[in-house]
Amino acid sequence: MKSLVRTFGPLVAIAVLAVLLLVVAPAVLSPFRLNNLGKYCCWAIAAVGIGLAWGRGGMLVMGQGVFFGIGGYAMAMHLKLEAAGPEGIPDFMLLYGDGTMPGWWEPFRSGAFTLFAIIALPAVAAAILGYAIFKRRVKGAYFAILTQALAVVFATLLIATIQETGGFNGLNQFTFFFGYNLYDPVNKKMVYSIAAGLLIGCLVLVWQLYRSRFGELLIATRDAEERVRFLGHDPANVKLAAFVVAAVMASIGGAMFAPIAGIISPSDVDATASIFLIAGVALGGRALLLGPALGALAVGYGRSTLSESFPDQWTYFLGALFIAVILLFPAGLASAVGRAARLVVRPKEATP
Amino acid sequence: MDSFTTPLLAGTATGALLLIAALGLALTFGQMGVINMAHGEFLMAGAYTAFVTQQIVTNADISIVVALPAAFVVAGLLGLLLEVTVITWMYRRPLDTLLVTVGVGLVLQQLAKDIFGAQGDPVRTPTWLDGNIDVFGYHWPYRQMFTIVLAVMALIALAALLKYSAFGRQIRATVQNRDLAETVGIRTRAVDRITFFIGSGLAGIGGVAVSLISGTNPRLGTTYIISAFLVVVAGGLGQLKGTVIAAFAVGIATSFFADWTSASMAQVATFALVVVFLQLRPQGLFVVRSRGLA
Amino acid sequence: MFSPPTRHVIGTVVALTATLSLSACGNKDGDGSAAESCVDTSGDSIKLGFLNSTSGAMAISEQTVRDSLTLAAEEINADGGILGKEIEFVEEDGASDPAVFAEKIDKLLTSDCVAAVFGGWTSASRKAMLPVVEANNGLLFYPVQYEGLEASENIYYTGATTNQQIIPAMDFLASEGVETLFLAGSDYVFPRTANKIIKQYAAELGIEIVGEEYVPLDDDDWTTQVAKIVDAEPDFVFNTINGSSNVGFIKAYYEQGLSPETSPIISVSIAEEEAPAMGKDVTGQYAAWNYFQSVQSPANDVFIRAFQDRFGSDRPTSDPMEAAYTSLYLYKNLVEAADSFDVDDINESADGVSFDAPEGTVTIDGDNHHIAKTGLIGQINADNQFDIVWSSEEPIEPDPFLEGYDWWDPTAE
Amino acid sequence: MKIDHPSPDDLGQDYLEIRGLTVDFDGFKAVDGVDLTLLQGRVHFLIGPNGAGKTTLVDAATGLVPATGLARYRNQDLLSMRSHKIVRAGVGRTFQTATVFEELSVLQNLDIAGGVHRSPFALLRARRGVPSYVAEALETVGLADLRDRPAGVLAHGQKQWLEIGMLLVQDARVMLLDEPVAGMSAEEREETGALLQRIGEERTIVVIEHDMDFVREFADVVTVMHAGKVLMEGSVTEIQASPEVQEVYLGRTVEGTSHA
Amino acid sequence: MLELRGVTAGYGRTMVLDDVSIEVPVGGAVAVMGHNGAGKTTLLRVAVGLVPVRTGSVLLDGQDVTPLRPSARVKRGLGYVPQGQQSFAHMTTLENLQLITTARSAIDEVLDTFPALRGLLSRRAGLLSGGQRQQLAIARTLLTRPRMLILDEPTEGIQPNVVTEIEGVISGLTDRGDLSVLLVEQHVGFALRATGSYYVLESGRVTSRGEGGPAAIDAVRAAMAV
Repeated sequence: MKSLVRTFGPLVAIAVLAVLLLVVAPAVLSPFRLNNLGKYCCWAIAAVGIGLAWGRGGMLVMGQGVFFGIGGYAMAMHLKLEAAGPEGIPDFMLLYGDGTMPGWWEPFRSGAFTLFAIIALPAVAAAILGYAIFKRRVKGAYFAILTQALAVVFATLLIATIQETGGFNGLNQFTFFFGYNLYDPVNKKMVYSIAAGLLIGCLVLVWQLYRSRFGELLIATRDAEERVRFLGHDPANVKLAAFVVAAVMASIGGAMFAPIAGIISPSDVDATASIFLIAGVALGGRALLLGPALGALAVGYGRSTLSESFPDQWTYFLGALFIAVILLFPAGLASAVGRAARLVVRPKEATP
Repeated sequence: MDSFTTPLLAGTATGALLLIAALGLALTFGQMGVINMAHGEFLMAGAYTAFVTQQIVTNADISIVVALPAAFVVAGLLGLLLEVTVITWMYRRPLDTLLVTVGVGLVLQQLAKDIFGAQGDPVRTPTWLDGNIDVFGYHWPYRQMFTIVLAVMALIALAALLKYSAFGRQIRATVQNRDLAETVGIRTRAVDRITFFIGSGLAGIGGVAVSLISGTNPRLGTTYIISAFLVVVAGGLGQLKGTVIAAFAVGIATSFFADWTSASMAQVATFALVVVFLQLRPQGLFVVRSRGLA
Repeated sequence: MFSPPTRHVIGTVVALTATLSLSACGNKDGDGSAAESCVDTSGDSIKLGFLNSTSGAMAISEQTVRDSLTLAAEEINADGGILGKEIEFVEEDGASDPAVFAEKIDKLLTSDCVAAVFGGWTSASRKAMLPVVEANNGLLFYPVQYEGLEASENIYYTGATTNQQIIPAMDFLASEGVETLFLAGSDYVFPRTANKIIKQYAAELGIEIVGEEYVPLDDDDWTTQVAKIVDAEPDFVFNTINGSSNVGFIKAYYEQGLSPETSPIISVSIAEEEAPAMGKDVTGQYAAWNYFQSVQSPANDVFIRAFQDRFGSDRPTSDPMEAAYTSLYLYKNLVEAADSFDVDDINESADGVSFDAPEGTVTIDGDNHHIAKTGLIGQINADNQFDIVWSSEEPIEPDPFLEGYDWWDPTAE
Repeated sequence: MKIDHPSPDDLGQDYLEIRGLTVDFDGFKAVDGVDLTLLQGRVHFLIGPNGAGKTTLVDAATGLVPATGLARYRNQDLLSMRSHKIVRAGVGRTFQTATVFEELSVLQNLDIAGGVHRSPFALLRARRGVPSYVAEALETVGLADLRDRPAGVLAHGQKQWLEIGMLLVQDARVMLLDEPVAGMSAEEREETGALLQRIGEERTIVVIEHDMDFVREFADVVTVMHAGKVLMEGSVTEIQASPEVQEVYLGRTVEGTSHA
Repeated sequence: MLELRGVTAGYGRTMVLDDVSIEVPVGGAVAVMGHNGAGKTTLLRVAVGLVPVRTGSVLLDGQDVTPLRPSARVKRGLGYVPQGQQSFAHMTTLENLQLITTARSAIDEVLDTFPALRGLLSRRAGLLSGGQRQQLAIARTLLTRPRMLILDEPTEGIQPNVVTEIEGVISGLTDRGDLSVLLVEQHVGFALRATGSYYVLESGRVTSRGEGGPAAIDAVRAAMAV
């Protein structure tokens, strides 16, 4: 019985979250708040991936904004072309460019290709980068710094390519989402539901990953990489797999962010945005199943509400959150709560 | 303009600036294993010290000379405070020091904004730095030469401290074998603190140099921190030699890339260069000890 | 792959998720008509939204705009409000992040139900707000000069478009007999677009562009780029650099021996607030705006006095501040002309609505929602004020798409 | 003094062959031209003073440090292979300090070592039941009762057994064990020795060890290393009789205690 | 001089020492023996302060030094020569000594004890042989002018000819009378010759103790064979 709870307890928790996000929230929240919740869900999807890479795999990915951006921009390019109509080209290329569209935009007219690209592009990018990094056994702080530098460079590149990516302004003014008018409140709710559903889907996926042998291997690699080598596994491959999955999740989050926020711009994907994603994961508990997602939702909510109430103090909150959580609860608030609860409920039992 | 001289000289100055920032990191990261993302904000603190000094010592010719030691002390004390209150609890968690100091950096930036305003404050260039010398058509500003001199002096001072002073021996001993150092009577905790003070103080000096380029603003540190870390990573830990070469290489490469393409693309190209370089030499230019970091 | 109980539980969760997701199925045939306005005009006050960045990189600039908006609202309230209703303003922070601007304007329009929103600074923030304000058929008043090429039924632009700032600046340069020009800008949309216009107009005017350099927004080191200016020896430098990067540019410029005597700078982002913050004496350099604190007009005297009484005598006034101040008064006049807070009613009667602004009388163009403004060139004096050295003969009609300029080819590179 | 090397090929036996193996650390030869033939079915002991190059030899044969010379197992050149490939070729090792995955249970530790039996895709599945080879290893190393305990709470000796169990699960035909009984009680040593003899019947077992009592009791063949070189090879009796070995290694223990 | 009272200590979840008490009298020399992993080194590290005690206390000169860091204990007269000929490998021999004092006379004095080091002053310690490094380690510790000297396997892994020399120095030190010595040594015969009493450690507990001297060899062998 206990092992059943251990196995399926998390799944029940995911189901509860699913009901909350998909049934309760649409019923009680205003369209504006629901749309915001949709954005938090997008960050949460990316956060689930960070939990996998960092919490379970020990890779502090400080540049997830890059993959968030790849998905976001891929989706935004499609929406932009959809808004421009068949044969049309995005307005900003007419305004800021010479009125021609770079060839690599063309495939994004196809919805199917776009969906494919949202998965494939980050996977390929992460695989190449990860291969280069992990095979050379670059890890720890070096890895973190390199990924953060990557986010800086990515944003710089976007800002500098005005005619191709809209530069600092990013891409916005989308009207349709795969044929659905984005201004229609019913459709907005649908887009929200897709984002929330994808979040649940990602959670189920990592749940399965965590209980699989791969999940055990990932923890093993995190804790004793050399030892894993002497089990006949190349730890680089284990880490690479987690890194790629995390990248794809970030990309999915970004892809849904574009239609929900109505915009994707360099400031949504730069180093600061990447750190913001990390904050949620750290707060919620990096190694837990639901920790990163709940943390990201909380930080997203905090960013909206705190900046409404204390516009100037938001940065202090974010900074203090990092300091307090990492210093006092390195395993995240959720684990601290969980530990306290266990102490209260069954004080004598050893933690498994 | 000579398309060789200008990027070379300007890049050398950029490299010098990176070197000052990276020297401090080489101490705190390379020697102590602390990844201090707030190092950039210590740079910022140095720049603001230059500004405040000018408010007090209004003669810009003198104030910059006063600002250098003042900035060293201010940034150093900030570093010391950080070490005593936060870092000291996390020596075994290098990745967590990274995240905590990200938070510290955010707080310091906002503090600067609240104290000095989000607008940059001006720092006047002393008259003795106002001017340039014509080198093959490049009007090489005295200010850039000053930066280079400053970096070289900081380097020499640091190298001499480490090599010849009793305290330098204690730092080196602590880095090489902390337990052994403790058991020959070195108070390694005190050594840690003073090392952190010096490393952070160097950032303050870098801040004064930066203030001569761009005045002050709260985001000033973020501009340099990543490049400085890349320099330390590419240089390899434990030896100043690698940091020096990497700093100038990155600075000069960025300048040449900027000359050939654009400043934005230069950032991209330099990053690509560092990644490729780490592919070839994952340990950086010089390695003294194995990578102790997680 | 899964044992029966596992498969069962996973299946349940997946099915549940899928069902719930689909239950919120979309409406493909929807006309996308805007949501019904929720603005409440029944009470004796009217809600307006002020949306500026009070945090992030743009905070300093946008805070000045917030201050003048506050001043205008207080003045209008003291004077009996709009249509007798007191202004109640809701403040939000855009956090210098376009996505936050989009979120906050959505909140202001749909949750707070404000009648109009005032704010935005960067083009990115305006572009981000545009679809939201259009979708909700709201109103946005945007107070900053920008790169043009835009017009929306739901936005009123009270800053300059390009033909009111860039083109007058070029006319001024031509009148000075400038033959060679160097372009220096931040690497983002406004400078790129402005320079595209400048290059085409320069060709028309017979001015040679001898160089064009960009540096990323937060980058301060201009040494290498300035070296190219030294080398090109231009008659003038056209500066479209944004924000703190100006400091680095100005310092490098003087360091390498350039001066107003050799290659003066004409800027479009350095105003009274920025001039003293360069760390260099910038006396003799130029700027193109539609308002300077030194403008001589009764309305300006009133504005400056009121502003300095409210916020401190050391505070200068500048073009974006004046444009923001003007925007709230223009809104008042718009509402009163329409005798309604309804957006459609306001748009209906917008053409020709004017206000006796500090910069002079400004009039709304009902077609493109911009206002006619006088182009001014100021030269910085020792007090960091601008001596007006050139002025367009009369207010320039806004032409955001430059349709009235036959040299303009938007598709040319 | 040499013992006869039967030609392994003639015997049809499994063996690990090392020829002229040299590890050079910046001019310092930690291992200097070592020749060894390690036959299946025997428990080999590698002894010698600290710094003699024993661990380095094992490191070289398992891809941890670069080396020159030859280390051949089943016609594969181990020196040119990466660590995880060497493991997959059937050569496994343990470390001086037992490194088990402390957060995972005993069962999970053993199961994870069975990765060599699985395709990458199979990794995505959760473990169902206990694979036979894991159950077998649990029994062999005597940790069946503790299978659900986190490995972190095991006693020191138990961790070493777990490590040996992991080698069994990954089906290592050659086991290189670095001081497996260090820190064990006398009783545990006995059990470990018996375990090694049991599993050694169809495997090649190489043990680095200091404890001469243990060596005496369980060694089939002993190789003495000194300063990176093989000083001599032979039975326990033979090496104990060697004045050369006594000089560098045993000499001091003979007069004092059995403990080296 | 040095006393450990009921010390329990370990690393992480592993307990290494279980209620260990030992005492080194003023001017006395004590040997600790036991198998690898029995906890000898941990015992010394507890005495020096590198490993914190879980329970129990460490007394130096009758004063409780349990909360003090190693460097503070060194200042109070504790000298420690750790296992494995440790030195600061990237520093020269002279720099290694100068860490303690730059006084020429003091350095000369220890160089007289270890004349072999005299010619190696400017060589990096990492390039010294094991025996030379061990001499350096002992010399460095003597420079701190300890009244209580702790030596962890000082002759382990050192070529035989140097061992004799080091044993000679240690015997000289233990005979001095003003210096107390705690010695862990695998070489039981030498250990018992050099010290006045011994402890045998087995699995983190003291299983046997007694008077030293060559006559004790059989007793120790018996104790360790258990």
